[in-house]
Amino acid sequence: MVSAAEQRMLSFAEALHEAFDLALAMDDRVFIMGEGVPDPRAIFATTAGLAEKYGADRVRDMPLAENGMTGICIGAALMGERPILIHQRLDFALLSCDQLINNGAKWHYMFNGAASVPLVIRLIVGRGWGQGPQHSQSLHALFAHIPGLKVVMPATAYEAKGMMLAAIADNNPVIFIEHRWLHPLQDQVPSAYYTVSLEGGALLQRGEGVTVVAFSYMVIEALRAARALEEVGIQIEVVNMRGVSPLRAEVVLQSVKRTGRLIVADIGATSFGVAAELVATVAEHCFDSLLAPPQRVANPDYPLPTSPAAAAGYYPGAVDIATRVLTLLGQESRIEQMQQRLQREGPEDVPQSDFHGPF
Amino acid sequence: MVSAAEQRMLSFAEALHEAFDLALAMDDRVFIMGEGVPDPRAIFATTAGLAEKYGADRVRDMPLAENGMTGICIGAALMGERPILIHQRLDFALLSCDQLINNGAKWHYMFNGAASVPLVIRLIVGRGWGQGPQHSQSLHALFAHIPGLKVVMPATAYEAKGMMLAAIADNNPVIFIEHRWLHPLQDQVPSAYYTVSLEGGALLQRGEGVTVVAFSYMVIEALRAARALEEVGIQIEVVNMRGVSPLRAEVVLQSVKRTGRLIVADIGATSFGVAAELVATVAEHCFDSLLAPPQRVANPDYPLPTSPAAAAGYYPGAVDIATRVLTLLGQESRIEQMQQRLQREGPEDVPQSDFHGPF
Amino acid sequence: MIAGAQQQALYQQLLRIRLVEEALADRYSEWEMRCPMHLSIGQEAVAVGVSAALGVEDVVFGNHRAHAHYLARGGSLPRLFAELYGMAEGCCGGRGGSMHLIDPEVGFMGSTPIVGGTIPLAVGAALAMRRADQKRVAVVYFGDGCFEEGVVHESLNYAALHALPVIFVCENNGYSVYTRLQQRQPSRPLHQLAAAHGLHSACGDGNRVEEVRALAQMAVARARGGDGPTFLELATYRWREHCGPNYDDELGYRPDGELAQWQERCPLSHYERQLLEQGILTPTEVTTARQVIGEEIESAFHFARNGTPPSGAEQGENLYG
Amino acid sequence: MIAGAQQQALYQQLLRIRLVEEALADRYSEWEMRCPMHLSIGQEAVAVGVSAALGVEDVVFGNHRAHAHYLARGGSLPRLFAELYGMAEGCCGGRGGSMHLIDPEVGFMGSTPIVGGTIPLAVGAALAMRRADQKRVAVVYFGDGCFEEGVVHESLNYAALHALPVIFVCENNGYSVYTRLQQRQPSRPLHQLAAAHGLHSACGDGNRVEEVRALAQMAVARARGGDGPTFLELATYRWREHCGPNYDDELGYRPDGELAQWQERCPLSHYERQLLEQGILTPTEVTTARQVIGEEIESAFHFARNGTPPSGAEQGENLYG
Ligand SMILES: Cc1ncc(C[n+]2csc(CCOP(=O)(O)OP(=O)(O)O)c2C)c(N)n1
Ligand SMILES: Cc1ncc(C[n+]2csc(CCOP(=O)(O)OP(=O)(O)O)c2C)c(N)n1
Ligand SMILES: [Mg+2]
Ligand SMILES: [Mg+2]
Repeated sequence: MVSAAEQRMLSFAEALHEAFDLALAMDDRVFIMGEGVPDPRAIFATTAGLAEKYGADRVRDMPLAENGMTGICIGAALMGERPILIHQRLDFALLSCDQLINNGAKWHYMFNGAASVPLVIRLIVGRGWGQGPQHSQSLHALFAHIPGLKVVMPATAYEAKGMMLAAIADNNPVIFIEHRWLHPLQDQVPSAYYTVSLEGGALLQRGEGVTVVAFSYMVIEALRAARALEEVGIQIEVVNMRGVSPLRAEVVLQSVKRTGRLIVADIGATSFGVAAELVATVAEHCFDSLLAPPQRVANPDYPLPTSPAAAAGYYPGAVDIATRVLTLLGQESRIEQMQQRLQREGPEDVPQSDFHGPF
Repeated sequence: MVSAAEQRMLSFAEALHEAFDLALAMDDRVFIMGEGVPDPRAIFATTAGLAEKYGADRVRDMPLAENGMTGICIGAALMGERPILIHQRLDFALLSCDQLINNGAKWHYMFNGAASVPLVIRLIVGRGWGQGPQHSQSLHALFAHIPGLKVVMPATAYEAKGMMLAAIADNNPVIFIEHRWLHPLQDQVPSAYYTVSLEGGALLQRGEGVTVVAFSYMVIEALRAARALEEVGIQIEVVNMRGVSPLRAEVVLQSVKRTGRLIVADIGATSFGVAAELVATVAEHCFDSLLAPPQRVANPDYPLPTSPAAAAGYYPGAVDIATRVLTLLGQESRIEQMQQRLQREGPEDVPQSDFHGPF
Repeated sequence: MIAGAQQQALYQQLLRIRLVEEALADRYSEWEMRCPMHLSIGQEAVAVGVSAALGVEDVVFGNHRAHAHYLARGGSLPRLFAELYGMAEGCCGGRGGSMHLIDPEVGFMGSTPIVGGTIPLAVGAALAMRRADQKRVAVVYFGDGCFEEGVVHESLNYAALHALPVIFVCENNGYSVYTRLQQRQPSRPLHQLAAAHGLHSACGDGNRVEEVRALAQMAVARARGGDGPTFLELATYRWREHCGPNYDDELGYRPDGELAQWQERCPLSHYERQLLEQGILTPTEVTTARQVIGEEIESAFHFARNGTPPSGAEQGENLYG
Repeated sequence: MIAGAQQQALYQQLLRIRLVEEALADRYSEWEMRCPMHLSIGQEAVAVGVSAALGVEDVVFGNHRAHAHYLARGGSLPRLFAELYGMAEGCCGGRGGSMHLIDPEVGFMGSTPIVGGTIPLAVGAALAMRRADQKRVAVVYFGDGCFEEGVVHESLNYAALHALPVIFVCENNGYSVYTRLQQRQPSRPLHQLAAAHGLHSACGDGNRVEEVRALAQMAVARARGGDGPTFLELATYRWREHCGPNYDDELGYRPDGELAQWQERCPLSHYERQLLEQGILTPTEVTTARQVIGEEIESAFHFARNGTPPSGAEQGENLYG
């Protein structure tokens, strides 16, 4: 345990920065690579100053060549390096599915353990300020389906640092997915080295009647919903499903066994998404405990339109979660009041009102 | 309706060939492209003789460049052509995820309907004869999760022809997935032009107590299980889920409302796969009808090892389905007898015993 | 030889695109155009020169920095602005924003921000033309960054293999975001790499609109004549930040004085001076042109800002065609 | 200059790989090696010549046609055969088969069948060597088909940009499966395309083992000396079918007589003749060599066929490392 004195508030982005700084200092085999890593914006400041501190060899820019660079990182990893490869948008990583899935995910397995691929791939999910159809995709379900990849989606600054350090220490390719709206959010973060498990979820609060399992930014929305519900006397259970794949659902199963009701809140498209796996796993394993149909709260099955007006209503949030909770609990009469309580102020397309893109 | 006189037995591969022949004859805008399309093996004979008949311009070989060629087909489609692009293994299409997902799936949507992409992508799923980790992946779940793509998996020769013709006539990118072991299987196939809907499933047989929903080659296994069960007096319902995405699950929901029990049999890896979506959809919509936990019968969550000995037991089949059925029905005592009845003869790694690869 | 009327038209185009983008930059900080926006200020001559060589039957694809590609091709200005303001009247009904433009009526087939993403599309369009035995040409614009993406090479290979009527227009502005070309590619000429792929290939000054037009005319003639694809590398420079309305030289990623040097080589003022000196343009005509364009811009802003915000509820439509 | 002992070693390697693959072809139709198999018969001189230039510290990646790459590098023959027979003693414990070979003890880092898939891996290995300031070299073998895959160009670009110690060995056998090079790529030399990427580049006769070795020595010297990557295009020919044990000339995809011509240029018999003429090899030595290798092969078959079939139940293991 870390003493209170050591704890400071850091943003998710700052926590990542600290993780990189620690990892680079501790282990020469670690290097960071990505388009813009050493540039003035430094991947939303998460790599700021590191090139100056550790040199261009360890904190590297790269050409626009997502598949090739993924393969190059895999090759370096096979030689014992521990690369961290960054894409400023998850969408760009679609170019690298071949290397990720055919090579990275399988190398250790298909060569019967003769070699391994300690590689972290950071993917940032865009949202807001007109990110539109090609800069906002949250396709963690694709990676989660691939045996041999680990997929994690931390929701807090504490987890960001601890899971990044765990991912760097892990001997497998880890897909590390960051919702961009998490970057400014603050949390207590110890300054020392620590890790957070890459597997399984964390029970954030105990309660009754409903379990909300949330992924990534939806954890924030789930907690907003939970707080608002608490104010009207309803205490739900909330699970932060930070370790996506391989799926370790014990904490969810135990929770649903207590509450009997399940809502899964995801940041991706609904159909064939990770929420389906959670619902299926619960249906299989908690069948006798379930008191009501499980629910999914996730994006609609179409791309994000760019226009803020058109995008209004695209992303579900605390309101939708709370509405589902009240419906499940048969308290429909309180929905309207709850929706008013949870109304967000300011424009919908930015994480905070002083945010102005431009990208 | 087609008269009986017009019906002949054709294999799945022959039915596809006939579909191409018809489509090429009917519509100048149709062309076929793929590595090996006009070569002596002609994509497992599905394109045999077509280059000779329609010319190298319409029945085209191509360089090894999956992403580029996908983009080129999309570009041609935007000009009104109707390309059919073939990959001899689904695994190769991972190179083209960018063009498929970022462009093909979204073009019509993001340009608000100003243009469309009538494109068919044929992906063949390998199995057996040591296909191993990079030549056997059945990753339809990846494509099913992408709004804007249609994903279909015909299971019979009749469907192969009818769904291929429907896919060619469709104005959207259609991912047409063929399990290689279906290729030799025969069915009655009308010689005329006809289409089979790209959406939804087909109820293959009515029954009681259990609904088995199967994808692609698992339809064959499900029917084998169903016949064996029938012989011992158990009549199950079987749904062929040939239209995967967008999901139209009505036939499944209706069936489960009758039977109360669900088994989903898929040809891909279990976790985060399409079976999860089916289970989740049923759990959401048939909650009150479900009498037992829904079940998934699918591949384990690791790559296919090449060695036939190592691969033994990798693929679930009729035995596993029947075992689940009997378990669900509380007839565990009959499982052993059923397993004997369903034992396959000959080597497990080939569709029929005279099959000898070499690829 | 180029006629005076054509020169005036080229000038008009350069001026119009410059004024449009300057107006966009000015208004961006009202935060009403809520989408990433990559301006072409300083690079206008490429799109203007290339477009001048095309016929109505030809088709064009752009990339993330596509306002100039779209406008030079004749894309609707009001619909562009409406798109930037996220209105239903936008060229994508608001679904695209600055990074996704389309105007099929003038053969502008679409622009998208995945680097390299539209290059094979143009090759595919050219394949369709070839199959239909048409004398049309497909054009695609892209940046120097594209050369790093494998899909570009796949596209060049296929275009050369089948001698397709496609023109690859590389706007080499020396940067990909903040990263200099030398940090991303070895020192060797871009256009020679295209030539090694078997393409006819040329390079030129992307800030000289007549030079660009001449190169493009050569490429178009080759394509229409069945001589296959051409690759054009055009040197130019982005004046403002990679994405957004401002200058960003204070960030220090570009050498001191580099921007100033390129601004001296401004494609617009250079050409203006030239035409004034040659007497093809008079100072009054310049003033009038600025005024007319200014009014057009104001009216487009008016159209856009008074557009209809699309309804979120309708956004599930048109997913499938 | 090359010493007689070295020539004998080269010959031994050529002969061994030829005899191994002929034995595999003979036994394939017993249907006990149940996996796709791409033989290198006719192409042996490339792997033998390149391997002769490498040191123990260097690393090698192969592609789908990798028996020769693996054996020339010193990979274990019994473990290769056991792998083909799908046994637990195989170099991948049976998980890989012919298309996935590995022997890290001799620096053979892996071969896989996705065309182009291992090329960036070798570049990454070279990057690791460079970062560690080692004088090691990474080698990757690939076919003429690779040039069509974008990832190859991405890899060449990066290797040239950072002057990495990697050698790209292209076995140009003129075919990708049944498709001739001319149907897939425009007519221009492969190695010149690599040169245009900024790589040092050379081509040579892939059927002449000493020529290959000399080119590889040059490339290795450059890499170790910090002069960066080299691209070698080596012309050669696949005798048998693309995949499988047979001749397939009856399919008619290759011009009449082409195979015969290349068989006359057989890398093995040519070299045998040369060494016999030069007196470096005696007929008795040839006979002995064949006999010794034959015994080695038989013993490897024995090892493989009496291996332990891996248990399906254990195949969930080792997914994560
Ligand atoms: C595949 C992909 N990778 C990265 C990006 C992020 N990105 C957007 S524009 C850009 C720079 C491209 O440079 P260049 O092609 O030279 O065009 P320029 O911006 O200079 O006009 C980058 C890296 C992207 N959009 N797509
Ligand atoms: C990405 C990908 N596309 C297609 C294939 C199918 N395939 C296997 S080997 C091969 C031919 C490759 O030709 P070349 O690179 O010249 O090697 P060669 O077989 O001639 O040695 C092809 C097309 C594949 N394995 N991977
Ligand atoms: Mg640039
Ligand atoms: Mg070849």
